Amino acid sequence: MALWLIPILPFAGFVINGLFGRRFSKAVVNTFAIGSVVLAFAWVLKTLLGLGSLETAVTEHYFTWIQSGSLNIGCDFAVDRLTAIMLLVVTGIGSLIHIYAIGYMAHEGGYYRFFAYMNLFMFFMLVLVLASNYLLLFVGWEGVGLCSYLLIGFYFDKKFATDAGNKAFIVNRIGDFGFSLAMFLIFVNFGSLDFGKVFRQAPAADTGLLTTIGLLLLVGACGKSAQLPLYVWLPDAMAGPTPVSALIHAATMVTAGVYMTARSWPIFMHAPTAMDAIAIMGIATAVFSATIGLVQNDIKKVFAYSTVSQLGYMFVGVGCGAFSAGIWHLMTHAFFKALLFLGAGSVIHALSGEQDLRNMGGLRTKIPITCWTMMCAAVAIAGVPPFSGFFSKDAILLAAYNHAPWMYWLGVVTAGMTAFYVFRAMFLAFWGEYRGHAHPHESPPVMWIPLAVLGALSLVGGFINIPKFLDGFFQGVPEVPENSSLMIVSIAAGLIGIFLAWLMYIAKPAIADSLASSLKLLYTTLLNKYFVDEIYDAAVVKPIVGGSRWVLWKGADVGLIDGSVNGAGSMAQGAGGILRKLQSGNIRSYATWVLFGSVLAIVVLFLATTNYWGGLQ
Amino acid sequence: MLAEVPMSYFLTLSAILFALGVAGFLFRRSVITVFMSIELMLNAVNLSFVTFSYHHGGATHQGIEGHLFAFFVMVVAAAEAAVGLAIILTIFKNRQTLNIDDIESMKN
Amino acid sequence: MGDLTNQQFYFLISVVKVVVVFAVLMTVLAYLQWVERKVIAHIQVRPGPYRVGPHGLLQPLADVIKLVTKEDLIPPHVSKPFYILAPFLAITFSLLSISVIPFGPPIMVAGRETYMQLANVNIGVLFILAVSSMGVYGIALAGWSSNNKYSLLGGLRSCAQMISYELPLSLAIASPLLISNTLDLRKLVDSQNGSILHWNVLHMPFPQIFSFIIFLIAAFAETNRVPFDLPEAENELVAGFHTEYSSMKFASFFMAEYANMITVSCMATLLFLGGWVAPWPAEYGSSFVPVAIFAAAGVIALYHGSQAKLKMDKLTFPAFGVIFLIIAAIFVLPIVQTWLLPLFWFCAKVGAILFAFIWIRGTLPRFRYDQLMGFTWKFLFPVAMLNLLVTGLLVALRP
Amino acid sequence: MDVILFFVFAIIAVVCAINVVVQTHPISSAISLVGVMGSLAVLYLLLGAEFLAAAQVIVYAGAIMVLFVFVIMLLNAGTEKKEGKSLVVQLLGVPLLVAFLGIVAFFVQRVFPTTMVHFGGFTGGGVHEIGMALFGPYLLPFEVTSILILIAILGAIVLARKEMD
Repeated sequence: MALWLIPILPFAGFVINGLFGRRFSKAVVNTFAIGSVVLAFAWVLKTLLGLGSLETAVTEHYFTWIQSGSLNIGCDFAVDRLTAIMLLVVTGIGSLIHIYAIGYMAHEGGYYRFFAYMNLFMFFMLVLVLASNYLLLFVGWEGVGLCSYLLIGFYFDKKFATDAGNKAFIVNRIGDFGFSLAMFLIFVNFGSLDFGKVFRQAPAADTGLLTTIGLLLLVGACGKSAQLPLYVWLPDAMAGPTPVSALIHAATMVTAGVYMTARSWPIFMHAPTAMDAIAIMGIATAVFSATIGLVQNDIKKVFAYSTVSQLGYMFVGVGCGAFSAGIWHLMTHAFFKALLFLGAGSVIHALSGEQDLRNMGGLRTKIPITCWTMMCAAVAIAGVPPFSGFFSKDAILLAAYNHAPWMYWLGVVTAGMTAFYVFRAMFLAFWGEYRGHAHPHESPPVMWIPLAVLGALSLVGGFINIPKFLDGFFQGVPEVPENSSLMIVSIAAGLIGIFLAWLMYIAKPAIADSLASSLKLLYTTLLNKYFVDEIYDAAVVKPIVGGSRWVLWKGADVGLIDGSVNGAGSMAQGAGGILRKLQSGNIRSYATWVLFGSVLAIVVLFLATTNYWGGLQ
Repeated sequence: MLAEVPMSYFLTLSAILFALGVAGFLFRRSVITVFMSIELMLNAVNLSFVTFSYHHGGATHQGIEGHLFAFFVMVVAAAEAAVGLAIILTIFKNRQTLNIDDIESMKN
Repeated sequence: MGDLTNQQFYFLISVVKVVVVFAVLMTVLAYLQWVERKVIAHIQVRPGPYRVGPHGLLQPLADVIKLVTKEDLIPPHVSKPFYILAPFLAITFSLLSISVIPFGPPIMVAGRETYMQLANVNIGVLFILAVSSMGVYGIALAGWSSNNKYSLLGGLRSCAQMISYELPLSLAIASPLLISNTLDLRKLVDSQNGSILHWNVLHMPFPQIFSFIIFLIAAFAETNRVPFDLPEAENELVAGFHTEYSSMKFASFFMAEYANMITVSCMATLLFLGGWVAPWPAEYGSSFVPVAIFAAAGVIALYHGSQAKLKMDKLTFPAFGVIFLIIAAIFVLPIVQTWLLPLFWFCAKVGAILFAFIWIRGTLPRFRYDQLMGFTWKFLFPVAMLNLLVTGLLVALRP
Repeated sequence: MDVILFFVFAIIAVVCAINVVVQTHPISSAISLVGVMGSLAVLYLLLGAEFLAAAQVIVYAGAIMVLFVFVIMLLNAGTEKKEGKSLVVQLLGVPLLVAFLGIVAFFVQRVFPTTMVHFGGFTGGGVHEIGMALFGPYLLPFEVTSILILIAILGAIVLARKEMD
């Protein structure tokens, strides 16, 4: 079933655009870039339909990649139900975003370069998803990290873009470090990195080992999916063009962490402490980033923090054993978050680059299509009942309640906060009078058609019943009883959030400012993102940079190594200088030295031969 | 007691002469005097040679090596004096000086 | 003499010997001067000194008095210490070698046997060689210390000459030693005992005639005698190294020269002419030879005395005639003969060689300096080496 | 008797040696060196080395020193100038010398045997024994030194020849 064709198509697009893009016109670049992704999507549909029910994984082996001693890594792809979902999400959303990007990137520089990177990203994401052993997954994992770096730093002439790119790459690397340690442990203990072999031996391994592996995998997931300790790169990643944010930082790459934890569910099932750690980390991230999102003024920053928060939700789902709920939320989140970002993109496009909510307002009448499509997404994310967000979030909250009731109440509060900041952004941007001084114009059809499609999907998404689809896949998962009362509470929370947003930004705009001024301290800390960046900078970056400069570079390298090498040289030279003076040409000084030598020799010989000093020999 | 001289007297005398030779060698500035103090040193050494041959020889005659050594030292000293003085002549012809400090073309 | 302990007898006898030898040597030195002047004069058909005393016999005494009483001035430009040291060195080293030379066989004095020799050193030859090599310093210092060009050049030349001729001298000495196989002068003479045939000059394995001649030539050079007396030749270098010297120091140089001459001729007699050994053994009447000679001398003197034209000669010649006869009579006495005969033969041979010195001085012209140096290095030294080689070979081959 | 003889000539030797070092004029130091050699010759006799004593006087005093005097006369070497140039010598020379003397004296007193020397004690030093030894077991060194002297003579001639012609 030619699974290899799925990643190769975008790769082909990348190669062609990358090498010859400069000489192609925009149209030709489009055909190759968009064509390859859409073809990949079509091919995914064809293969999935062809494979039928996919009860068991279908694997294809192409060549043995590494063969050294007991290590045997084959380059082989596998498709099962989980992969199917991910393939559909990645290629589907990917092609929509590529189409949208045509319009958005129309008058930006480096057109072919953008699409080449996007195609490369698709290739790596597909490899990641299709991989059937940890190392190939890790290749995809690193590849997407690289592409995110390239795409964030797309506007390479702007310093904050390149800095953001660096930040993203380095933080990801820290995560990858944990991931590779986990892989080492797996290989050492299970003798192979293949999913099948590892998961078959997992139940037999002792829980301590599994816990460590789980925690290390968690670190990797944290780095990639921007969870609490390593989330700092995501808000800065907004420096990249908006389609990038949509594709990479909303729909696909950030979900890789969730997919990886879901993929290795047998390890986590037998490591309860690791499961709890995931859940706690998830809920903490959700609450934390939601609070920051409340006060952000940049529209993209609001959605970035919302993504971090929603990912927290997904990890809560995974942590509480509801893997299918997590995946479900992943899919629905991909729909409405991509829509929100693309909408924000068209707003920015309309206002020709303006991103600050305080300079927007009253765009409802000027760009109606963007407004209403974004409203679909807002409603979905807020958890209003019939829409997709409600179903997946509710499933997760139920599982959380079943797992740990306090987690459920936190989740509900976060849901309320989510609803509040999304609608705050919506009301600030589209309601009231226009505060900016650009003259907004509606975005072209190539941009709002994908918005419309995504809008439809985010409305209908809830009815694609992923848990039923995956219930055979995750064995041994705790059963979650239906509980309508909890559902009513979460709906209420969402509605309250919407009402508050309406109250503060449409009914009485003054309330927002008075509230901000009264809770001065809280407002400023939230605005400055709890000063996390500054703390990291002071606690980690400065010492490392300083340490490496003063201690490693100046101290060790220059001082010790260079010092000793040059020292030896100068010592020899010094000695040479002294000895040179000995050759003074003055015969009598030679004589003196001869005498000195002879006296010395006599003394030494005497001391050596007789035991005058009590036995020298 | 009067008829006998302990050997160490001879050795001390030889040491004193040698030391004087070394002093002359170090402190004198004329080449010829330096050369002469070398001869003095050689004589001192000869004396100690003969003294030791006396010590080893005693009544029997096999202690002759000391004398032979001294004899060869003398021969070599003669050869050395001949060549040395020839060199001094040539130095004087080229440099018109006998002061040892002026002859320092071998400086580094 | 009473029963003197050995120690005291030895001491006394050596004092007596020293006094006797010194007195004899000094008078011989003086009268050698006289003999030389008389012989040279007669060679050049002139009478020689005859004013001071009969036939100038008192002339040496007069010279001595003159030299002693002359003012002993020291020129200012001279480096004083060495100027004074030089003559002293010259005279001491030349007189020193006399002490080792034996004049006769061991004789019985006061019941104990003693040698007619000042110091019985068993390496006599080496001693004499050593002392003669030291003689150079006197001349070198004299030449250098008088600070004028002529004396410096004279000193240099004579040094070079003496050093160069020392080599053939020592080689010439070495070959007879091979034959007599000893360094002790007395044993040397004993080895030549017997008749003239046993003298080293004619000793059988290889007659040492060549080395005798080489020895004499080298001896002439050593003592700066005529053919080789360039350094103090009057017309060349204004008396060479002793130009600046006057009176007593000048006299000492002269004495040194004559003492050297005597030493060398004694060495020649001891080494080659068999010392005090009579030409033919005593039983064949060698002991009568001296009696005959003196008796003849006495008769001739008396005859001249009677024929003399000068009034003075009428008186002196008979006196000398009588003295000679007395001496002849003494020789006849047997008790004296034991030491007098050997002494006579020894003095006769030494006298002959001295006469040869003087004779050659009268006849041969002077060598030029480069001829002189060339002669020794290119001719004399190789011949001496050859002679030594041949003697060594023959001595080794002898059964 | 020997002791008196020894001390007389030892003192002469030491005084002459000091004279060699102290005298400014080369000739005076040369003559005092001859004095040293003469007194050493006597000491050799005391130690029974007759041949060596004679050789010392003939070879050393008689030939080598004459060469020295010769050269001094030829070069007309004057008294030395007093300006010393080498600092090392002044600084290191004296203490080193004292150290050297101290060490040797220490050796002589402590380490070496104390046999007594009297005049007739050693009869092996005569010409006969030396001759037999030289042409017996030590023939090779004898020949080698003869060649050495030949080389020295040639060297001296070559070096000095330019001077002569």
